[in-house]
Amino acid sequence: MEQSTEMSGSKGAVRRPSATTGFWSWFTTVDHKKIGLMYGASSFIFFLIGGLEALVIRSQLASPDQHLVTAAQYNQIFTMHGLTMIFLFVMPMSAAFFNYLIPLMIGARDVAFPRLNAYSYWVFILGGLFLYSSWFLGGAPNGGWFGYPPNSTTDPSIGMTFYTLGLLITGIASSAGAVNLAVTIINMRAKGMTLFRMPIFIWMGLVVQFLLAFSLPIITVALVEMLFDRRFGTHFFDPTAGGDPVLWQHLFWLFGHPEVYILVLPAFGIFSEILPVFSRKPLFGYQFVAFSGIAIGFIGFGVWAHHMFAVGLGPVANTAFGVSTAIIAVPTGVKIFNWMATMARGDIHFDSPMLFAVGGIAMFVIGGLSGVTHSIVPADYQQTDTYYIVAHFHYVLFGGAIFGLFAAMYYWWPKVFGKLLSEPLGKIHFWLFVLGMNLTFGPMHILGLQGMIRRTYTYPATLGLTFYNRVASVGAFLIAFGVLVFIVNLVKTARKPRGLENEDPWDARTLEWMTSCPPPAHNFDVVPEVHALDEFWHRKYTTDERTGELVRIPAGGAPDDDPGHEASGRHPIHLPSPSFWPLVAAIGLPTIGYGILYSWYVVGAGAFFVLVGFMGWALEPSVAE
Amino acid sequence: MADAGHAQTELQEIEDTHHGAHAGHPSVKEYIRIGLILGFFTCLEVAAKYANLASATLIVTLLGLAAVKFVLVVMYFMHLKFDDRRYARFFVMGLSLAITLFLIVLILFKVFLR
Amino acid sequence: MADVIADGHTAPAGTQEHETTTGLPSTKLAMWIFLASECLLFGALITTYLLYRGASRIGPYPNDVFDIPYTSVSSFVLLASSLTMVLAVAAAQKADLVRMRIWLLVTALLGMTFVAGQVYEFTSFSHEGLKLGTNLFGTTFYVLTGFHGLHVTVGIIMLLALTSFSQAGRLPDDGGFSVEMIGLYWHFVDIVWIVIFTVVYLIPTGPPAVK
Amino acid sequence: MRKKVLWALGLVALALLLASCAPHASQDPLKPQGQYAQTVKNLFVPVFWIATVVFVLVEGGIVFISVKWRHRKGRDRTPPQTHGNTKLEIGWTILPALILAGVMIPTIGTIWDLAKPPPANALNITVQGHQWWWGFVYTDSDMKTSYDTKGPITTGDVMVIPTGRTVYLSLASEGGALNGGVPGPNPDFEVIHSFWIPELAGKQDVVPGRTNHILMEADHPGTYYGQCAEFCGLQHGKMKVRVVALSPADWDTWVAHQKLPSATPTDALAKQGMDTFLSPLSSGGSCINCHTIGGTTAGGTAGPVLTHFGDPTHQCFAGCDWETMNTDDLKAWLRDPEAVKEGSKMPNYHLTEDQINSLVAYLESLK
Ligand code: HEA
Ligand code: HEA
Ligand code: HEC
Ligand code: CUA
Ligand SMILES: [Cu+2]
Repeated sequence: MEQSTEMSGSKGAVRRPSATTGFWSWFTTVDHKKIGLMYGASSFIFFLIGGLEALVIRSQLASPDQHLVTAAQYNQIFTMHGLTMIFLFVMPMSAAFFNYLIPLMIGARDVAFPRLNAYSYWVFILGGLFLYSSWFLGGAPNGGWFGYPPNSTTDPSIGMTFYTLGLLITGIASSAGAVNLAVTIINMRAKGMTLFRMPIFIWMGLVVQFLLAFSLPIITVALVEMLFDRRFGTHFFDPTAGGDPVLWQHLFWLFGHPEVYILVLPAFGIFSEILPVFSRKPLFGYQFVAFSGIAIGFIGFGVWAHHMFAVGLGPVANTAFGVSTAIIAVPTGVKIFNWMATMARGDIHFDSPMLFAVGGIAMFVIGGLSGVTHSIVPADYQQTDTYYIVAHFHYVLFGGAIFGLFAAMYYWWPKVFGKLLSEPLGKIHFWLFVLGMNLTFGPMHILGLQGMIRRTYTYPATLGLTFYNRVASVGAFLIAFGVLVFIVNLVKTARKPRGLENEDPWDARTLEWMTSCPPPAHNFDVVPEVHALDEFWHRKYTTDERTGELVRIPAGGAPDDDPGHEASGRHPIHLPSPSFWPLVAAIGLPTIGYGILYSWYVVGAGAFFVLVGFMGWALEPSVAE
Repeated sequence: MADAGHAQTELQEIEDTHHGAHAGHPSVKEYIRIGLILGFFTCLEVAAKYANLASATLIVTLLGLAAVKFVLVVMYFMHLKFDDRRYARFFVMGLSLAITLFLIVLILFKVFLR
Repeated sequence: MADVIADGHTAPAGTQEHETTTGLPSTKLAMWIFLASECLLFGALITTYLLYRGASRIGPYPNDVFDIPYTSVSSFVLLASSLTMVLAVAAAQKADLVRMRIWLLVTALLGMTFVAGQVYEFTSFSHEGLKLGTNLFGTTFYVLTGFHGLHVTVGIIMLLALTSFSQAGRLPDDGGFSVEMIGLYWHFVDIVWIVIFTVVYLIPTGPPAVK
Repeated sequence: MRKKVLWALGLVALALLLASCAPHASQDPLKPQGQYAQTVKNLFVPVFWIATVVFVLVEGGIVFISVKWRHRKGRDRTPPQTHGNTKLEIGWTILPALILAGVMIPTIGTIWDLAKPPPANALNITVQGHQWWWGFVYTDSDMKTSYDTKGPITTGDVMVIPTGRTVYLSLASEGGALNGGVPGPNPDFEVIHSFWIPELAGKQDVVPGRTNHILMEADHPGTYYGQCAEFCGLQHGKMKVRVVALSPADWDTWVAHQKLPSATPTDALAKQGMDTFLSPLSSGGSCINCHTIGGTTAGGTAGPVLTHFGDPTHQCFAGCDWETMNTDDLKAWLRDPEAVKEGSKMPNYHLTEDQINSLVAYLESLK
């Protein structure tokens, strides 16, 4: 960086932040690990909020004809529950793990664009807060998470305008993150880390980033069109002027279906990391698992209209989309069977991460199978928009994505914080989750098949739906109890002194365990050179030529542990320096959002922030002197 | 999954550090020539518009000309022809996905039957 | 930032212009992935326009307001800006900074001419009674071309910033790489216009659907 | 003639009373009461069992593996380091594909079956979705009324059909038919609904600007419940509907009666109610702005048709509490629609108790 001498002078009125510790350093950090932590903490809080909303839903529905909340409040609550869980919890929590782990698992010092990474985070959290501020500014979004117009374009309350703007803002965060992480995976791998030596978690990360990069622009357009309809009198979805509301449905689900794989593929990656470690066997059919992930990504773009079977697209379209939807079960099945084969004949240790992984797979299969019954188009004429669908997607989302994310928390907690979470509490948490989710979402299958529609704020006593609704409500509180146990676990663990007896507590297989817990700012003192899939494992174990038995290599004897080879040139490592420009540029976006709602002057102010932020950013070298 | 092996070599190419890079950029003269061709095609387009062609012929001509212009800019001005093929691969992925998906959407709306 | 003494064979994070796994500069890779994703953005907008072609229930209709010769000139201007942009890149690669800045400025000026032309077009359409909310044509036309215009505007800001940064000597490697990146963006915006010009202006819309 | 009709209606009422003794109202798609719903069930049930078998095998496999190969204390075993088995993996790629292919064949058949054009003798009804009630227009040429402009028979909230005959529903959300076929923007029903009578047919969305169709048939006389299934705003949860299927004989009587204009009240209170209904209210506005009562000057279209409000098939009205339709509920509705159904499009006119009593008397006299 020759030019840095020239540039780093006293240019600009503000001094560049340099602190990397302390409260304010969090606002300027560009360290992927800190950003990952901030993603994790923020999205966990959103999970609690989204969960509280779910508890209100379940309390309202615990008995027929209840008036705990009004219809108007209920509609806001279920919409915000869906939006929160999907856009403010599962997506950013996956981003948290991707951020923290991708560089560590591929042997990089940071992501490709550290400041863009910080920008993504700030845009996400400000977008989330923007969305939530609607509660205090005239009402939260109330048109359902897929916000079908014309209902959502004609609704008089301000909520759905917040919906369009809020999702546009968080969408910008995800798009920026997607490009960044994709490039990181493609371009920042350690020496020897070929594509087919990458952990499956990284593979799934790559697929997810491409799904994001190609699906978010579509919903961006849809949201802009809806925003214009609501705010500037256009007629995109206005049937009185010849507009067609079905256009929204296509654009939304063109995004929406890839989105559900965006939600679940990270969990698939997590399962694929955890199972081999705790079965002490390599992943069965690594290539099949990687390719099935890619296949899911591709096919996932061709099934969107299965959310629209009852819209009247005609028998040709319904046939085509029914078939393509069924096909997607094939690559998913490949994954399930490969996971089972990974465990088979293994030496399975059921620590908490493994419990959540295996439990998650078991629950996901239920949701997947009900998904296949939706692809039976005529059957879906009966099922769609009932609690049967609600059951389906909570099994895949809660069973798949949430179990996966909690498995990841238990698994990588020692990596991130240098402390193990309590095992007994973890097991209680697990069983509460399994029991709770089956009690909650299992009966919803029956409710749906008995004709209970979704998004209803109440139901009559005479329809015979009371019993199973009550069971579901009890189950929801069991889940909540499980979450509380987890929080207790966090608090107890936080009180423990830092330090692991063994920096490799699970006898793991991948690169992130080759550095200290927590890792230093620069990740690796010596970036390892990779020779095989499961590099770390192969440095620890070798197979005995004669017996075929695994033999532990005595410490220090790893084939590549030749200091002269790897640690040759001892140069200083330049890490990217903190910067507050990403935050400045990010603040501009919600400002523009409020401006569109209230005043053009505020839009101007927001645009100014964005401009200043990016100018400052452009002029600032990524590594300060 | 049958051609997994093939796909793997395709993917493996992403590894390759040393192929197809920077095989000489076009000269300024060449740029200007492309620019002139582009201008000429634009004239053709406008001329076609006023040439009283049958509607179908006109549409096909116009789309054809636009496609040629598009490709020329991408290949020469954006250097895809000379640059590493992997850039092209990513771009084409997005472009072809867009074309396929939105064609399907328009077909679902029976736009081409109107 | 702490200098850690250790092995340094990997490039410092964030300075992607150094050695990468693929040998491709990260910024350029990111730019191409971004442009790929922009294809879907404009694809969706153009699809909306095509879907509603001829679906307006009341006028003005395209034939009432379009001034094809005028817009053809604008299109030439934008096309020319692509040429000047590529000349700027060529100059930058020859480290001919003066030429580079001149071509960048010319590109920005052409871009501004285009945007000004668009603003003029919008106002004259609006005087002829075509407002954003008048009918589906107004709705889809303004949002599609407006989105494109916004992209051009962002490009102009980047070009101007680039020129002044270069003047101030604050660009790494004389700016060649940044010029190339912004060039890619600029050309992309140009090819989008190629499609829009054809699809929106040239392909006839026919009489309004009788509904 | 008129007497005969009334007689028949009395019988129908009795039959319905008996029917309503059924323990539960139900809207259960797995209890189909007509051929079209049956077709769907016939498809769903086998698929469900196939899924169950897959479920048992896969979950059983997971449990079995978890138990069999779990780590046991004191038994340190190094598992075989298998990396995969291509044959096996291809096997479990193909097997599910075969199962799915097997399932998709009847699925596709059924899709096309349900998309067939209706039989020639089908009864045509246009269903209109409104926020948050349903309107039904009987569009066949032999279903014209005998009064006013001789428009089609029209009902609100309750759709009456004959048993054993296919009903071909056209789902409209643009109100064309009500306005004499002229598509006029009617802001009241411009959102998407979904019409669903689970025991008679699967659902289809009611999309503004499009016309979807449902084939429906009821085997037995009875009342079949349904609900709007697509989220359509505040009271989506209470946008209910019911279908009353009558035996062919009862059906003919019902049709004959519907063709007649509303009964003119004889009772003094009801007469007073009619007056209130037809004249402007002191608080401004008038019932006739929104409601139609055939044979009177009431011709509004923003609310349900009330011509035969007191007809025994019309057991339920928009604001009533699910099941019952008694005088008290009706009074509560007129007193304050908002209190009964938050956000309802019918305003509160702050009617006096006297006005309410007379209106109820009038409405109930509209047999
Ligand atoms: C994590 C998210 C996620 C995932 C992974 C899936 C996975 C699938 N989904 Fe789901 N889906 C949602 C989230 C998800 N879905 C959401 C949120 C909605 C509702 C949106 C809304 O309306 O609000 C929805 C709605 C939805 C619908 C629309 C229903 C309706 O509204 O009418 C359909 C229809 O086909 C469907 C199908 C499927 C299918 C076929 C799969 C498949 O990918 C499943 C594949 C997996 C398996 C099949 C199990 C494992 C396989 C085997 C063990 C092999 C053997 C199996 C066989 C031989 C069958 N989903
Ligand atoms: C990842 C996604 C996700 C997750 C995890 C969940 C989790 C849950 N969901 Fe959610 N749900 C959706 C995504 C998700 N949901 C979506 C997309 C919809 C559709 C929305 C729409 O129709 O538009 C939906 C709709 C939906 C409905 C249907 C509403 C309707 O149609 O009317 C219901 C009804 O029961 C429901 C219930 C639940 C429950 C009980 C949980 C539970 O699992 C929640 C468990 C969590 C907790 C219970 C939190 C614990 C909190 C505490 C213990 C408090 C501690 C507090 C502090 C310390 C401050 N959900
Ligand atoms: C502004 C329009 C409007 C006016 C004026 C109006 N109503 Fe209504 N009415 C409605 C609507 C809309 C409904 C359906 C409400 C719903 O289900 O959400 C309705 C429902 C009803 C019903 C239930 C009918 C059924 O079959 O479901 C009755 C009875 C009724 N109104 C009587 C009256 C009377 C009496 C008056 C005059 C005092 C009146 N309405 C004035 C709009 C109106
Ligand atoms: Cu109408 Cu829901
Ligand atoms: Cu889907």
